[in-house]
Order: sequence, then structure tokens, then C-alpha cells
Amino acid sequence: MNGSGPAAGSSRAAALTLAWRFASFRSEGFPVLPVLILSVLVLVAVFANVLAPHDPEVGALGDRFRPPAWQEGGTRDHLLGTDHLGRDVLSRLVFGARVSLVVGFMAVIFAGILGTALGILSGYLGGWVDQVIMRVTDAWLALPALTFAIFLAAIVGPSAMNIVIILAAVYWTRYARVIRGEVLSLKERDFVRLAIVAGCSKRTIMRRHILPNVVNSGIVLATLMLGVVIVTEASLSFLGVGVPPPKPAWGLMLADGKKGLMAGYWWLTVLPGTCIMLLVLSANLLGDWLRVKFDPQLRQL
Amino acid sequence: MKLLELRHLSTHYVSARGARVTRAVDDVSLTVGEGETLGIVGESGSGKTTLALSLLRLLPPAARIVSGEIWFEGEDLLTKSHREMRRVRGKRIAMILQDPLASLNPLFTVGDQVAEPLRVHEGASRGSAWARARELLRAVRIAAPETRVREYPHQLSGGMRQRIVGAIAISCGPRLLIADEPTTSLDLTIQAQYLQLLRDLQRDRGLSMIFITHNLGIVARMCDHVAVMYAGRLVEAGPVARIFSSAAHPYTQALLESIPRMADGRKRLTAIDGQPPDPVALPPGCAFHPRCPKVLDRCRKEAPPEVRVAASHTSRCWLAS
Amino acid sequence: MAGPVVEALHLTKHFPVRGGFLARETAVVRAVDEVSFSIEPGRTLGLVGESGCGKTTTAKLVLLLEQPTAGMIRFEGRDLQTLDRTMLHGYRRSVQAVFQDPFASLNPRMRVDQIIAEPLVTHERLGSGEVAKRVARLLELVGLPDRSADLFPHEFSGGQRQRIAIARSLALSPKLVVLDEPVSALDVSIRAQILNLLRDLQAQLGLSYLFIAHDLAAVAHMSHTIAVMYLGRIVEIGDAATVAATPKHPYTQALFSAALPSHPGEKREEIILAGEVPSPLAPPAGCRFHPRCPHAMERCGREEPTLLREAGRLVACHLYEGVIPARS
Amino acid sequence: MKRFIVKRLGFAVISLFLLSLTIFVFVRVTGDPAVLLVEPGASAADLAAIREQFGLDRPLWVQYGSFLAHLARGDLGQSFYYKTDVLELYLSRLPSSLLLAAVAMTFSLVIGIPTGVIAAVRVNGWWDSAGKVFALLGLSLPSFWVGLLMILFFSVYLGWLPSSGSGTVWHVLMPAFALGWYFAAAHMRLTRSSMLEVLGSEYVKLARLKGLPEALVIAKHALKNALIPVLTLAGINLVLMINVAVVVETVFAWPGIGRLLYEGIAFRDFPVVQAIVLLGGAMIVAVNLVVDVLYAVIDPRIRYER
Repeated sequence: MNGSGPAAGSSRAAALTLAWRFASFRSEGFPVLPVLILSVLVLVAVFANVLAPHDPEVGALGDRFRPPAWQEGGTRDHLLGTDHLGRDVLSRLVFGARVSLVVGFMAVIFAGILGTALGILSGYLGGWVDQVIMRVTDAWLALPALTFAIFLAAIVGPSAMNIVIILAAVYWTRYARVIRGEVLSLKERDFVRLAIVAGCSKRTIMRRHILPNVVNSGIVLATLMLGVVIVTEASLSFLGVGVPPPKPAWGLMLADGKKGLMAGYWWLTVLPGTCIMLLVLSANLLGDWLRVKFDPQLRQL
Repeated sequence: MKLLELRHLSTHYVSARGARVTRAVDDVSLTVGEGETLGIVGESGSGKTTLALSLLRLLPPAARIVSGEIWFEGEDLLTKSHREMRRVRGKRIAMILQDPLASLNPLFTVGDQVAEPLRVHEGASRGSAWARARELLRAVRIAAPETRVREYPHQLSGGMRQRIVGAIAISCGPRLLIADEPTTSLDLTIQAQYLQLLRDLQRDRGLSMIFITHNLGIVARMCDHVAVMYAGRLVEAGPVARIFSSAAHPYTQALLESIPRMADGRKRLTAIDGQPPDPVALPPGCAFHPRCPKVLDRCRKEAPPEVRVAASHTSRCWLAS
Repeated sequence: MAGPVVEALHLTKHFPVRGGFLARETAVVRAVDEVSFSIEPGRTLGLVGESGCGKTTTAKLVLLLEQPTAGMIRFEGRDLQTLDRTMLHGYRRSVQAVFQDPFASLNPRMRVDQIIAEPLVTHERLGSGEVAKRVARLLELVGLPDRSADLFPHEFSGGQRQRIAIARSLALSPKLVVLDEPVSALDVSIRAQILNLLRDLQAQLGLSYLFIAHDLAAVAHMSHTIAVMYLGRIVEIGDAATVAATPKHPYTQALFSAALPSHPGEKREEIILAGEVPSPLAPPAGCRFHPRCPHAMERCGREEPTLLREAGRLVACHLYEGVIPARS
Repeated sequence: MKRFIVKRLGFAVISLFLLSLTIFVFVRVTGDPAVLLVEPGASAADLAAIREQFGLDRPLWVQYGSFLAHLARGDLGQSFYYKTDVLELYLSRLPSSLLLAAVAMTFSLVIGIPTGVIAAVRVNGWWDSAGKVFALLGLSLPSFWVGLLMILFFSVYLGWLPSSGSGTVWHVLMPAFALGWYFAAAHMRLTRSSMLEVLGSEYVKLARLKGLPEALVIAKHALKNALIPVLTLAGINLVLMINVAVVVETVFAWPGIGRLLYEGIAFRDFPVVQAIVLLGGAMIVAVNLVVDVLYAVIDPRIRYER
């Protein structure tokens, strides 16, 4: 019954599907490529000391702005070139992975634990507990995330640990909102009513009936938040209120790279940004897959 | 006079990769005469809704009509173009859906939605379409139609919304009205009101109706003929009185036995064992054989053909042949 | 015979409707109003009525999921409000429930044995061997195979899940089980299985049921006593066969006439009510049914009728009051 | 309707109150507030003077009272660097930010809504796959990196567009694109999912059963319903754009509020940073309120709520 138009469209779609199957833009398949990228980045972060050819924080001024090895003027010694202080870009990227991943994962986990706990309490207990938690959540959600993070960073000063705390303080509200919504609907489900009829205490119900049923949403949200948190960290570092120099963070590298941008030193801008993009893209793809797998209802966050 | 005749209609669902085929409707033949009411009875997953949507060719993308013919007023609907088919829907065949709360668009007024088919199919002007919309609301017994036409669906009760859906269905004077579980979400006394309304509309306008339901009570009250579906197949069809008094298929018999009756002294009901089959993995032979109390060896291997039990009474069972 | 297991006396539940800036109470929904009934051991009370009539709220009150606004529940002759903690515990053990939706009734993250054993381990200290033995016995009781214990709910069909829910409700050997629409979410061919199972269990274990359903035939089939509710009030209550065969209250008559026939030959007087059920926020004055009642009299809009004995059951209708009682 | 508005207004007031409390608590409780409130490089005597001026030795609730009183008068303090009233400074930069946000929003809607609609109508087809790729890239590429790449390409290599500053139409193009990029993806995604939901609804099914032409089903019955959440989000996003443009404005030296925030950090001009956070929060509370009320006007279901 199909005309020729849609049929042709669907064959093109099939070709594209095949092409993207590997990257899993289709929801059914396991996202091979994103998981692969994430694993490689984690390994790089763990073994940064072994993998990096140079000290990431020390450079020779004589080696400034050296292009990657395959370009005119590049050397085998600095495969991906050097920055404005002559530091090795590859080594800085490798150590930068460590900073991004540690900060990203820790912030997501802290925010997740705090937000989930408050979301469950707020949703299940209701009453004044709910009012207090939700009004604070609403007020904090109103603060634009990046601006709020910059403000906090300006108060507490830059350090990697402070960034984790700041990001957790900014982003726990997202979890609290989503989890509370889930709890409110779970609370009305019959199995929770039956648990009350069976004589379970509030604490037991929250632990055994509510928590296990929101964990999936929590994980999906955490995966999607990972990308957001990493971009925020990079933005803070780019603006100079994140990870303090001379530590190698990708956002900081982009800020430094801007100094050579007008001169066309492309590698200082393209390479760190590509790393951020790969990490964030992988986290988003994995999160999308988890979302469809766990809960098709959790469409828009 | 036959208004509608299905001949060996089959509709299949094909999974995304084409690996699994679900025979939602399998080789179904039936007829509906002028002014007649046919009840299609079945449990969830028996294919009754797919059958109705096949008639209107409004199937979800994964479904395909793979074979058969649909003769309506002397034309085979399956040979019509999309454009011609559109002129059948709403104009010559109308359908009422299950959920009155969700069937009306929340952003448009009642009058707009009732007048819409008139404007599209008959090119009526806004003024005359709205005038007729008010008449239609009166016909479905809505008080004060002049004010109701300007209201939005959420301002009306569930029973009223379902009557408005009814008004939309009859707006262009269709010959056939398909009602898919039209009263499941209504309360008993409201259901009674609605069924009476449908019966009056049918009588006044000489409509033919197809009632899709899982409720044998609705069939008993509303229908002239009944078709029983099980796992995509029509297992029994015939005049209502005859099916209720002397059903030929063990599934129909068991279904009739298993419903509680108002004033009966029975201590136990006669239950059907087992579960309805998974439509993706149907049992071989007759799909009902694992639950059938009168199963024969033959039932496990061969699917029974449709046999004539009596005048206009058919059954798909080896016992009947 | 011993006294009733559970008695409700003038049970009332009003839900406040809050609105406005500081969440002031602006109205009340009279969900359940002065409802009285008793459930004898081994018997079934059927509760029928349309949506919004208060039957589900009544069930929640009996299950202590809601606190009554007024009135009392008596358990084996004692007022629940006077019970101490341990005796309230005893009530909770003795009153269990099965709900409508078998998909929502079972926690999807728990295995069947954990689900069935939850009431047991909450109330009793038992070794894991003893728990497993009891679960196996319960599974057998409801006709499920042993190996079901290790599976998750999603591996079962609707009818099987409802069996699991029933097994769980029986774990503590309760005296009363509240059945809130236990079969209406199931396929037609499965309903009879579950209804039969419930009747068998009642005969075997001497259970009492509070059976709530909108399918009148199922209620008539299952119940010893039927109570008909309209807008929070019981309008008629009495022996099931009597009420089903000769309903007296005009609402009961309309309701039973609206019930669908089981046979096309079955001829009944058809009473089609006008209008719809009014909002419980503002129930009509006098008899709550009078705006839709085909027999309404002038008096019905003024005076609320009380339940009085008439032809072997209690009816709240002015039609059956021979003498107008003197007003105080 | 009136009651609904009053209720939302009440929530907004509570939010503003909690917001100011949050900011106040963070400033006063983490470390020595005097260090933040004084210019960098101030002497011990200056610090003492600041403590005196802000009454930092008084109880916290008294301090909060005076903090609120200042806010109520629109007094957000003096900029250390510009030596002017912070609110004036803020208002002088607002038009640039608004211009940037307006162009970026137009761009994001013009791209996002049609692609979202097409992706939903041709679900799982070629357009849908392309749309998914676009949405993922949009949500995954940091806006400032997109900006840097554009400078590299269009300014350094091709020399077509100015790399920074403002004044001409050409100046606004790259920053607006960099800023709107993420939002275009977000709008596309929401349009698609909201459209899919509406297309699967019973009333769209009924519209088809009526025999309406498919174009009318989509344009009249589906699109109007589907756009409600999208436009809601767009309204909130417009305000968000003003407040998250800090990185993009920094990259392109665009003289808006984001750039002011960056200067605030760079020159340790704390009153400026504090004011931008507070005003940003207040703007979002306000737009949420407006959106809620507008929602009630557009959607008859809410309009007639008790």
C-alpha cells in the first residue's frame, strides 16, 4: 500500500540505520561505541602516569606553539604539539581526562545521593517536610546553574574538590524534582498500599518499596547529568574559576588555546574540545539508551 | 441486503526487524446487513480492534493487511486510493473510540469538533455547519446545545463527552457505525443511557452497527448477530439468540458458562482453564486446544476449517464438522 | 455463632478540599457518610455503586489506610479507637486486601517469595526455612507451581498475578479480606477462575470478605449480603438474593435494571435514569438521589430518609415510610 | 483563574525570599564575608571599616534584614572596578544581552520546531535519524567550543566574520549561533517527543476517523497541542539565555551581562557577581510566573480550573 516516496525513504533510512547502528542511534541496540569511548577514557585517566610522555605542568619556552607531529614544524617528541608555555598537549589531554572524569563522576554521585534522598523524603512523607524541601528546590532551580556555580566558586575559591562540592550543590535539585515526582506516583500504587496493610513501617516502605523503584530513574538521570556536569566544569575552568592552573583541565586548555587562536594554532582549540565532546556525547548516548531501556516515560528532563 | 462483507481478511503485525509476524487477524470472513447490528466479541489480544481498524484502513505502521477483500456498498475498500479512502471515513463509515475523555481535542470547542466533518466532507460553511452541530447535539440529547457548542470538552461530564463523540460519528450520515468498547469507561446507569441512545439513533437513521466488546451482556442487549474471535480467528458466528442458546464452539460455550448470572444458585462457575495464548507464539492446530475441555487429537495438529452449523451459523471446530 | 468480625457504625469520611493562598479549607467532599454494616465470620458483604459512591473509601477505612472523620469500626466487638498498639497489630494481621490491578499490586523489584512472605516477616520472627515452607503452602493453596517463588511478577499473566496477590493476603491467616474489584482488570475467561478460587478459599478457611465490584452479577454471585451505595450513603442493604431479585430503592432498581442481561431472551423492565451522579462536593439536599429519581416527591428534596426495614432488608426511601415520623 | 494567579504569585514570593536567603547564607557563612565585600588588596583598616559598615558583628538575622532592605530599595551595592551602582551597570548591559538572546532564540525556534515536527511525522525515517544526530550533537557540544571553532573557521581561515565585539549585524551572527545551537537541539527534541505523544493520542485518531486530510490533522489537531510545552520551554529558555551566555560572550567579547560577570570574576568585583546571580534568579522566578499565567490563558483546561 505504500507509495514509492515512503519506500525510497525507508531504504535510505535503512542505510543510515546501518551506518549509525554501531553508534546506536537506534534505541534497541547496546551502545557499543559510547561505552567503548567511556571505557578508553576511564583507562586513560587511571593510567595517566604511564601513558603521558611528558610532565603535563612543565614545558620548555623554546618549544612554544609546536604543531602536531604530522604538520610542518612538528616533532615526534610532541605528537599533538605544544601550548603557549611549551607544555606537551598529549600529556595535558591525558591528565585532563583524569580531572574531568573524577570531578564529573564525584559531582554526579554526590548530587545524586543528596537529591534522591531528599526527593524520596519529600515525596513519601509529604506535609511540611515536602513543603520545605520543595520550596528550597524551587528557589535553587531558579538560579541559572552556570551563574550560580560561578558565584559559589567566587566565594569558596578554586580547587578541584571545591568544584565537586559546587557542582553537587548546584545540581542536586534536578534529582530531587524528578525523584519526588516518581515517588508521588509510586505512593499511589497498590503495592505500597498493600505494604501498609501488611504492617510495614514508613522506613521499610521507603527502603524496600520506594528506593528500588526509583534507582533506575536515578541512574538514567545521573548518566544524562554527567554530560551537563562535565560541560559546566569545563566552562568554569575556561572562565578561570574552575580547576586552578597549572593543573591540566580541558576547559583550562581551551582558555589557554584562545591565546593562539587568532594565529591559527588550531590544535590548542580543536583537540581539548574534541575530548570534551567525545566524553559528553558518549554519556548522553548511554543515558538515552538507558532511558529507553529502563523507562520510556522518562522522556524530557 | 449486505452492506459490508469481509472475505478472508488477514492483518499481520511485523516486528521492527521483520523477524516476528503476529497474525492479529487471520482469514476472517463476515457480513453485516443493512440496519443490522453485529457484535464482535473477544478478549484482549483476540484481534477485534485490529479488525475494526483494518476496515477503515487506519492501522498502526507495523500492521499490514496481507490478504482478503472488504466489500462495502458494492466497492472493495482495499482497492481504493488513500484519498478515496479518506472520503469513506467519517462520511460513510464512522467509528466511536473507547475513551471519551481522550477522544476530544482539549483545545477546540465542542461545536468546532462536531462541525469539522461537515465542513471537510460536505464543504458546509461555518454558519451552516455550526447550526447543524447544534441539531446534532440535540439529537444526542444534550441539553442547551446553544451554550454547549461554545464550551470545551473538559467542561463536560464523561457521559456527555461520549455523547458528543456519538454526535461527531453520525454528523455526515454514515451507513455503518463501528463502536469499539464505547461504554467500558462509563458507569452502569450512564452506560444504560448511552446504549439506549445508540439504539434510538440506529432506528431513526437506519444505521448498521458493529459493536466491539468483551462483554457478552452488551451483545445480548444490543446485537442481532455475533462473531466470536479467539487468537485472531473467527471461531463462531451467527444470530445472537442461536449462539446464546446453542453455541457450537467449546470456547463460546465456556465463555457463556463462565459469566456469573444475577439470580443463579450455582455455587461455582464453570471456569476456562489456562491463559489466553500469546499472540506472537500461538499453539499449533486450533489455538484454543490447550484450554479446550473437548479437545481431540486432531485439534493439536490441524486448524479446523469454518463449517456451516445451521443457516447463517458457522463455527471453526472439528466437533462441528 | 460468634459475633461479627468487623462492624462499621456511622462511619464517616470527609475529605477537605484546600485552595486559596494559605491552603484554607474551602469545601469538603463527603466521601462516606454515616455508613453502618457488619460482616459475619465466613460471610461476604458485597458493596456496589457507581464511581464516586464511596465504596473504595469505605474499603480504605476498613484497611486503616484512611482515618474516619466520625463513627467507629469494631473488631470482634471492640472499638478500634480503644485498642492499644499490640491489639491494633492484631487487627492489621486479621484484615488483608486484594486490589483491582494485578500489575500495580506487586512490587516489580521483588521476587514472588519475598512478596508473599512480606506480611509474615513483618509480623513474625521466622527462620528462612519456615518462611519458605509457608510460601510453598500458600502457592499451593492458590494453585501456582512451586517454582513461581523465584520469579519476578512480570513473568506472570494477569490472572496468575492476582493469584499471587491472593496468596500474599492469606499469609497471616486473616479473618477478613477486602476484595476491591479483584476481577475487573482480568480477561473475561480468567474471571471465573479467580471467583471460584475465592469461593473455595472462603469455604476452606472460613474467611470473611468485603467484596467491592461494579459488576452486579459477580457481586450477587459472591455475596451473602449486598449493600448499595449512592453518593457516600448506603441506600439499601440486605440479603443478596432478595436485593438482587426484588430491589426496593429506586436507585437499586435502576442500577439492577441497567445491569446487562446474561441472555438475549431475558426481558427486564428498563429504567433509564436521567442525568448523571452529582458532585460529592455539593450533594443534593434531602434524599441525595431525588434529582434523578423517577418517584421523587416534594418531601424528598427536604428530608433525608433513614434506613428502615422493608420486605426483609433495610431501605432508605420515603416511598416505604407508611407514616411520616414526627419532627423534633 | 484569579485564585490560580494568586497562588502562583505566592509561590514566586516564597521563591524570591528563599533565593535571597540562599545567597545571603552562602556569602556570610562560608569563611569571612568581609574578605569578599572589600576590594582586593585592601588593608586591615579597610576590612574593619567594612565590618562596621555592613554590621558584620551583629546577629545574622539583623544582617539579613538590612540585606533585604537594601535589595528592596534596588541597592545592590557599588562595583569596585567601575565605581558605579551595580544595578545601573547591569541595566546598561541588559540591551546587548537581550539582543543576543532574541537572535539566538529566533534561530533556535526556526531550526528546532520544523525539524522536530518533521522528525515526529516521519518517525524512524531518514529525517528522524538525521534529527537525532543533530539533537545529540547540539546537546553534547559545549557552546563556547562551537564559538571557538567558528572563530577559527569563519574569522581566521575564511576571514568572513568579525571574531569579536559588537555593532554590526555581522557581529551578532556567530555568538547567536553558538548560543542558540544547544537550544535549537533542545527545542527540536521537545517538539519531536511532544508531537509524537499528541500524534498517538485518541483525539488525533478520532480526527483521522473523521476523514480529515492528513495535513489538517497535523497542522490543526496535533501541532497546536504539541507546541504548548515547546513555547513554554522557549519562554523560560529566553531568560536562561541571558544568564548562561557568559562563556559565549567571553569568547566573542560581546558586551552583555555574561561579559560583565566574567569581568566581575576577573577583577574580583564581588558585588557585581552577587548582583548577577540574584537578578538572574529573580528573572527566572518572574518568567516562570508569567509562563504559568500564560499557560492558563492558552489552555482552556487550566483557565477554568476552580
